[in-house]
Amino acid sequence: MGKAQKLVQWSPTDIKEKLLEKYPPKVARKRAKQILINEALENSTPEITANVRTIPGIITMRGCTYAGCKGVIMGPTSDIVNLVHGPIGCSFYAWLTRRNQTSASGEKNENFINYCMSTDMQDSDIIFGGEKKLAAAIQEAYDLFHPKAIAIFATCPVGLIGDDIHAVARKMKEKFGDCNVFAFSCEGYKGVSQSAGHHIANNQVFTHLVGKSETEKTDKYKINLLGEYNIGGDGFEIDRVLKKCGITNIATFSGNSTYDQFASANQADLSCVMCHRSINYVADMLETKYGIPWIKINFIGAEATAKSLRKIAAYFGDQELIDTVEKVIAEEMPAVEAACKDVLPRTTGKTAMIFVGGSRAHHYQELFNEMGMKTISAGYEFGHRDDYEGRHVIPNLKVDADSRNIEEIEVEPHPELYKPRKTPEEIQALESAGFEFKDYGGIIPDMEKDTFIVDDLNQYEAEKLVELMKPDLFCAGIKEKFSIQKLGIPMKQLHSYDSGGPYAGFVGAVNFYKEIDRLVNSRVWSYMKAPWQENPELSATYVWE
Amino acid sequence: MGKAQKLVQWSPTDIKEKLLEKYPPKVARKRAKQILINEALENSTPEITANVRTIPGIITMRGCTYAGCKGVIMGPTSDIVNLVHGPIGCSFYAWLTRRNQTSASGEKNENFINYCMSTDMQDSDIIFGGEKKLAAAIQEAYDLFHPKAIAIFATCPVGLIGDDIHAVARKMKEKFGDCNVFAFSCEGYKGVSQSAGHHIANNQVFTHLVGKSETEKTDKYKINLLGEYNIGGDGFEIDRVLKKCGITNIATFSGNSTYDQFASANQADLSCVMCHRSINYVADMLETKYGIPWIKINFIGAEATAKSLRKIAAYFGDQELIDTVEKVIAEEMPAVEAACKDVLPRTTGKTAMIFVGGSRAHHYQELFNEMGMKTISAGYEFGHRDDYEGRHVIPNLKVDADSRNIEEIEVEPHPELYKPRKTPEEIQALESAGFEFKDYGGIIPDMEKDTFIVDDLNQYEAEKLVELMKPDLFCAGIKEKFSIQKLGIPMKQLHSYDSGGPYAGFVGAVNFYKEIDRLVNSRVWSYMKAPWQENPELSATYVWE
Amino acid sequence: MLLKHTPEEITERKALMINPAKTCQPIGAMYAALGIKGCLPHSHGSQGCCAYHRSTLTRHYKEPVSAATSSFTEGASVFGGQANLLQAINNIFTVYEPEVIAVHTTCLSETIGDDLPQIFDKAIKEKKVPEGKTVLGAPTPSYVGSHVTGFSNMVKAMAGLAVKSGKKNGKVNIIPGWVEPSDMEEIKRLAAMVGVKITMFPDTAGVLNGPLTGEYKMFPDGGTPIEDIKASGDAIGTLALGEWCSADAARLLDTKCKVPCSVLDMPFGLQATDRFVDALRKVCGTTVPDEVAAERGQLVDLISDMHQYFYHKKVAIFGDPDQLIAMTEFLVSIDMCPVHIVTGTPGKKFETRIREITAGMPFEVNVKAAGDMFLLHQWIKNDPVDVLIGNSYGKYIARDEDIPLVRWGFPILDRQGHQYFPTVGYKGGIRMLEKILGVLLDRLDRDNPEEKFELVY
Amino acid sequence: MLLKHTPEEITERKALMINPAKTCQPIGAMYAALGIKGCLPHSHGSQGCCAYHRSTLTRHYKEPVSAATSSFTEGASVFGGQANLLQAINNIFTVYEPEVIAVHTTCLSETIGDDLPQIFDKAIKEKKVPEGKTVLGAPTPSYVGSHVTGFSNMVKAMAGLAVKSGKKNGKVNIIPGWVEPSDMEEIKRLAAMVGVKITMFPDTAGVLNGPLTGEYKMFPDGGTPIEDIKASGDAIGTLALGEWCSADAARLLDTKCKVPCSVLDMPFGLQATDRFVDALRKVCGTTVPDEVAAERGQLVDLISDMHQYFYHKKVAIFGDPDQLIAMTEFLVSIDMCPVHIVTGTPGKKFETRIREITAGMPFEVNVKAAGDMFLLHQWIKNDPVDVLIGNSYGKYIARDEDIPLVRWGFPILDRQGHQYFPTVGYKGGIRMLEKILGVLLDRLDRDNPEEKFELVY
Repeated sequence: MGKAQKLVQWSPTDIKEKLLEKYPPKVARKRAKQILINEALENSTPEITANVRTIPGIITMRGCTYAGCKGVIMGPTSDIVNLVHGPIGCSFYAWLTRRNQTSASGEKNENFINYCMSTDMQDSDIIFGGEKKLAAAIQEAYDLFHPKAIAIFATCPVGLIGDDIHAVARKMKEKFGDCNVFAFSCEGYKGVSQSAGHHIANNQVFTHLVGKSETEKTDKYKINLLGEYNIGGDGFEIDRVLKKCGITNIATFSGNSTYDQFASANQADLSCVMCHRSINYVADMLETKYGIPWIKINFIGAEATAKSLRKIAAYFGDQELIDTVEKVIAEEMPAVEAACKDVLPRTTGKTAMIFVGGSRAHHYQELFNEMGMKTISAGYEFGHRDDYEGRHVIPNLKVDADSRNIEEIEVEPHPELYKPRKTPEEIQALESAGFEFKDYGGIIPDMEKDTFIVDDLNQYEAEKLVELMKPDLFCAGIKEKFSIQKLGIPMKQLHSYDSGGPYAGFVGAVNFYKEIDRLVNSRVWSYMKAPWQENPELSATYVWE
Repeated sequence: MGKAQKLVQWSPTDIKEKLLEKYPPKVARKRAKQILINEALENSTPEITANVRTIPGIITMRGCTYAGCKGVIMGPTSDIVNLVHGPIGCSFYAWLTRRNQTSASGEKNENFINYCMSTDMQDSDIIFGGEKKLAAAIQEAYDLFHPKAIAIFATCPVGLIGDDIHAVARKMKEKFGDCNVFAFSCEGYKGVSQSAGHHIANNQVFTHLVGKSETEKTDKYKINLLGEYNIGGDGFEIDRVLKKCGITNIATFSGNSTYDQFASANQADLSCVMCHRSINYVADMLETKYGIPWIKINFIGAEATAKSLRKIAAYFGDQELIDTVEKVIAEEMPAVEAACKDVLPRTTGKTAMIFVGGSRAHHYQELFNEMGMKTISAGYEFGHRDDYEGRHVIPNLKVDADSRNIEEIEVEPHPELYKPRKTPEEIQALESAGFEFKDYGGIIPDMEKDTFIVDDLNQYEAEKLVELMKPDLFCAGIKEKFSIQKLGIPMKQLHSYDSGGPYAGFVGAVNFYKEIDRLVNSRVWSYMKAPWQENPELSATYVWE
Repeated sequence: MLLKHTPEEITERKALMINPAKTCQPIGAMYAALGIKGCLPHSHGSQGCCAYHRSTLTRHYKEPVSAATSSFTEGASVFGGQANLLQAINNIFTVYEPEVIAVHTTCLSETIGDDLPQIFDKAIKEKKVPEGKTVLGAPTPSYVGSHVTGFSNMVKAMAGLAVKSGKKNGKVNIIPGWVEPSDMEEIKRLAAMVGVKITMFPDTAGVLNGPLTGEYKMFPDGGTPIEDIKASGDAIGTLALGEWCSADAARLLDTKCKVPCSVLDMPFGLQATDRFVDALRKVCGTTVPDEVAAERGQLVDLISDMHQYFYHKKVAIFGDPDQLIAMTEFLVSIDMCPVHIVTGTPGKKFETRIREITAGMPFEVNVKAAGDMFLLHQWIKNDPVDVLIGNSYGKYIARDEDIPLVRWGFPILDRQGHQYFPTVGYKGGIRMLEKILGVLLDRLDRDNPEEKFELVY
Repeated sequence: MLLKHTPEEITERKALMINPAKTCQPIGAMYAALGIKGCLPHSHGSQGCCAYHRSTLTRHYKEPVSAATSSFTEGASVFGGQANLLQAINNIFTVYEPEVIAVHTTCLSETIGDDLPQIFDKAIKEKKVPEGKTVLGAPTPSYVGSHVTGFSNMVKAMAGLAVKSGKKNGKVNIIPGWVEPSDMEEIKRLAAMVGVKITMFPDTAGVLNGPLTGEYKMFPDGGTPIEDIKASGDAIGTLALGEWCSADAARLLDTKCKVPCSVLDMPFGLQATDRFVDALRKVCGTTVPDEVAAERGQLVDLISDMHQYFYHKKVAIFGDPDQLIAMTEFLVSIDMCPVHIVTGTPGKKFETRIREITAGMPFEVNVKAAGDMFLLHQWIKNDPVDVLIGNSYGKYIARDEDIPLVRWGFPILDRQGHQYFPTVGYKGGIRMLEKILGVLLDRLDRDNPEEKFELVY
């Protein structure tokens, strides 16, 4: 099917037209601004509309604010009890359904990841208010587990009925004394996507956790890794590589994280941002409040990993570190190159589409490039304009009603803990040597002319795109997986990685090459038609032996 | 089904008539002599015809001589390589299909039980003779396993084509020097049942193994246990009890046995015979050649077990042993009595039929009696008249053509190893005190008047008996199990115990009580009819809510 | 240990639910709606609900699950979701062209108090609903009952579409309750064998176990045609399978269209299937053919043949009320001992039914409605079992306690088969027994000492 | 260790077979004969053979298996078994009243040289065979071929009963080969769906998977009526499934009655089933209905959905040639790696077929006809696998090497299901995949470190 006629017979403008033609005018107008035919201009980047409301009735990939806050950001932390205040569903669906892995086995390590806790609100709670029940639930959780912290998450009805979860949290925190209790107003209806939830979560983590640790970190090269969620063990692989290089990862936000890591984040000397979307503002706050500079890095792709390591080494500027990093890269690359060499003959020239998250749709193009595969269309599920066009657009992003009600916290240098890691001169020197701080150019400049960039792609457009452009591989999430595969196009989940991973770092690259080779070359897709469907005609007489 | 009308509406003579009515006259005449209505006379026992040919075409329970020799007697020995000379089937079917258990785990213990070895005769071997292949196979087995002994078994064609397996065995034995090789002429067509195979096997064991051990056994109370095959772990339980009593079991023939046990059997001071049928002649030979007296014992049934232990103690006549035995019995019985008390209300008055083997059909009546169950019909698959009527008939058993060709070996006192264990005076004393040596009264005297005793019961008669006498339980083998159960009568295998056991000794009794309780009280048998079969009529209108 | 913080000692909890054995109403409504031919389920609330429900159903079936959402924003939450829903209805009929839109509410829209019927009227007035197309709605407040309640409410909404022409159509309505597509197929097969003409709704067979053909059908061939649902008002009667899942719809058909009904247990296991088949033949006065008796006899045969292996084995089981009631009866009927039984769905009636079924059994029974898996785990720690039966979340308990898990119920996220092979009916009973036997015998093969290792069972 | 004397080092064996992957002819003949309605199989030899075959079939099916024997004694072995067989025929027809007696020989009677046709003539002359009853016989020397050969020989003997009236009956003969009763049922179902009228022989459906009803039928309702077998000479053609099991019979029908034939692989897995269904529709010029395509599509869907879990997993498989050929093709087609393949049945053709099927695969293949499980075990020790597929004897290797065993083939003595659920056809393919996936995923659940433990697969 499809596979036969590979070439795209449609011009980009035709395609865009076809994507829009069936929509009601109002919808078409809106979507038109979120679908961009890349022009790949030299030094200006075309504008796209992003981080705007999903249109009711249009089947979106997006989730809600609660999902971004509880599911994505706070989910991966092992030793904080996550208590969801609301009807049971929200808590149930966020129960072990992301593949954020945690190395917290063993007697002494607390690990609440496998537990799902909820106040299971009933109608009486909706009518008379749920604060009492919430307080009681926090007490029961405390009595059962004696955790160092309890996080409360609000679900849709909570805001409406006016439960003051923060007051309850404060009250219980005081009552316990030895347990940090804090809450997140992450009702599902806030914002326009998970992105709002990331923001709410990160603000609270920054407010309630960062800087709360007494123990001093004395390691030599200390960094924070922001926006890495250890899906399929990505974080394990990155930590392996960093450790091998002699770099200490103080805190990952928030893959395989613990309470104490967050609390010590202020002690790092550099913040490295993986997922720009979900966390770049935390990097800014860390700099403002504690004087920690930040850089954008990317551990997806072997080359990108090497580049990121070199960048970190350059920042510390220490020859010993620079040498170790080069040694590590030299050790790791041969296996990567061998694996790549093996698959290239089978993957070169194949095409992919990527529609996920905030930064992955960008990062994973690195891996596909290494395999000789071209990304012909991509877009974010909950990205903002700066993720598409680069950070230079941030100053003139217009703040709409939906963004406005997501709290922006104002931070200023911390009286004791603020300490600039580099003098202005050092910074200057690095920059003039081409070193880029807090720089991110977005996805658009990295994509070829006439590729399609689509924000908040929906099911209808996805199906059309696949029909018209016939990619060899489509990447999105679980909801999209099987409608795409029904078309005979292999589909790779880049949220959960199906059951694969890690795909980050060097080992991850090898895993990814093999996985994509399996997908785009599987014979399964040749079985879709039965012989009697391929040759329906009946020869007059059956040929007997 | 059936269960409704429990009482037997048929007189014994009616029943016998019905069993025979459909047979051709010749068959009816023959079977009539093998079906006995017990008269339970005071001091004479009615005669039954047994150990005679099965009638061609009449579906029998019986197996062949090879099965009795390789399957039953030699199968349970762990450290002798059993090599079957013949087409593959005979070896395949005897492969792990009996539940003779073996405690030979661990590095140093040889255990060939789980292996199936055969010369896999091909037509060329049939035409040109199989001796060369047999020799080669023995060599290959020796090279692979270096066992202390290799046993060769002949299957049907071997005798016909005239392979001299004994000559090959002798030759290889000499060649190896450190490996005892011997053969069994146990072609399937010999004799009329497995019984002939037991005889052939035991004769060879006696000839080639017994007395071959150098190491002296110095224990105080040494016995042999003859005719115990450790099905379902019976032997394990018996050994546990004997050990607890301070009695040493030198050699079990042949459950959980080893080469060295057989080789040391001549050193025991008493032979205890469990299965009279399969091995009583070995007991005689052991007495004649080595001076070891023998007694009939029975470890099936808690009372029988106690009685047997006391009998052994009485034989040794040592107060210390007598006391220990009483102590052990006192320790073991409470658990047994408790279990029995629990099931009695549910088992009392139920009826059973038992058609197995040589002695089990007799022994297991002990257990049923303990449960308040009556055995209304029983018989042997391959018993002889003495198993039915008692050993007093042995002198006047007529030897027919089929028995004649089963080798009878003549033994005489061993020049060095013969040593009477008791003086004639001691024997005299014991006997006059009521102690019985080599005594077995057979099954008939132990069964009530008007019970049915049927030799070599066949499928047709089994079904008829069940139809007419409606027992609550039927005991036989795997071939019989499901035809009986189709009738809605639970069926217990007393060859393999299904997957149960041990049923011997004290623990075994408890197991058996529970198992029979499960079978005769299972609700499964009440599910055989669907509601629409029980009430086929349709009420005019269905009763809605 | 995966659940190392779960203590053996059981303390009472009044406010905190841990490791739920239920989820919320809307997903049940969505699953039910997928059983209508050409229907697009619509979630009236924040877009997260819809995303979560679609994801869970997709993981369970490994099939595309389409559903739309009103994508509430803060504004909608304050001013009500009417505008969103009207816009959604228009967009859906324009872009996806379903025959039916089945709307269910959420905790959000229920708390706000959106009035679906009134919004539907408006949509129709504003010509947002094309001629001949249907919109139906079910209130499914997440803070009441469970996913089972939501399923029941949507099925009841379907029954609400029924009309009475006055002329009986000679068919029997079967409301199967929340069972798998394969189960729905099997129920239809059994009814056909007994010679009964039926209308079954919902029917997810062919919807959530579809083929791979290279073609993507947003609306697969399966599902109950909306006309049939509307015609269910002319049926001679309704057999509702499961008090929790199906009774409300059946009783509505009775009150609304005078279609008499009878509420049966779901046909899991021997007796429940017997009652179902017997009801079928009595309702229509047909004769049960020998083929059905033969299938039944095979199940009874298997029970008798392997009885010794499951006799008095202890079972812990969790899931939904209707399923648990029938399965517990089955387990008891074959002399197994279901000692711990938990459903997250509230309803004292559940505990009463279980007590009745296990009355006089030679074992203690722990049973709880509105319970959770944390409690179940604690019960197991205090009184270990031989088999655990339930959804995929049971695997965490299974691994920690080294108990084999037989996956049965919803959701099953880590194995395949449930969508293809039924566990209802006699054949389904054989499949369940095969699975239970399998895990029990696997343990014997794993744990028996070498001298007790068996070739034959 | 259960098989602790099995060395890793492989030495050549010329004379000694250890742990066979086959047994002897007569049991195959007995199984085939049970597929004739009202037939009593008869073993012409010592009574032990019959006892062994009945026991093995009974353990495999947990069903009564009736068969008679000539009960040779030493005398008979010297003077020939004619008297015994004549007596047996008379007794059988008198006491058990079967429609048919199907006699097979043994190594004993073959070595003696008993001549069945001549004995049958005598029996008929002596009026030992009642009017309208049938006696047929097959030579099944145990020292030639294997149980598969015996099956084939008995099926050939059935074909030998075929007569040609000159008038075609519009039916297609299907010779299914040695498959389970459930498989035979499924083959009939598929043929019916494609709209092809068939005569299938043998047919053990309903014979060896019977119900428990309180009634014992020595001759169950199932089986191919002897008249149909005789009428197979008027068929328009024969589809023989499996070269080893079914080809001889098909070719005899061709030479004897001019019924053309085509030998196909057994319909295990996707492609083999495709070829079977395609042959069916071509033979009769029918159209394959969408239901069949849908079942097929479900299998393809499952393969695509779970591909990542069985991709490049190594398999060791043992059994009978026809089954192994089709299953190996299936495993290869879904990107699994069958690396060790053993049948005990001789035939170089087998190794050639396997080499063809695995040609160009990215893995080394060990394949042997007339091999044994001792060798298979040694291969596994040298190159471990992820899954072992074969009969119950595989469990000893499975436990020693800690490899999961998927029970498939003959005999299965320790599990249930094979007699109820087919592994042929598309549905059978789904069942096989479900089982293979099950054991693979069970290992992940067992062996993954806690941080890699997965809820969702």
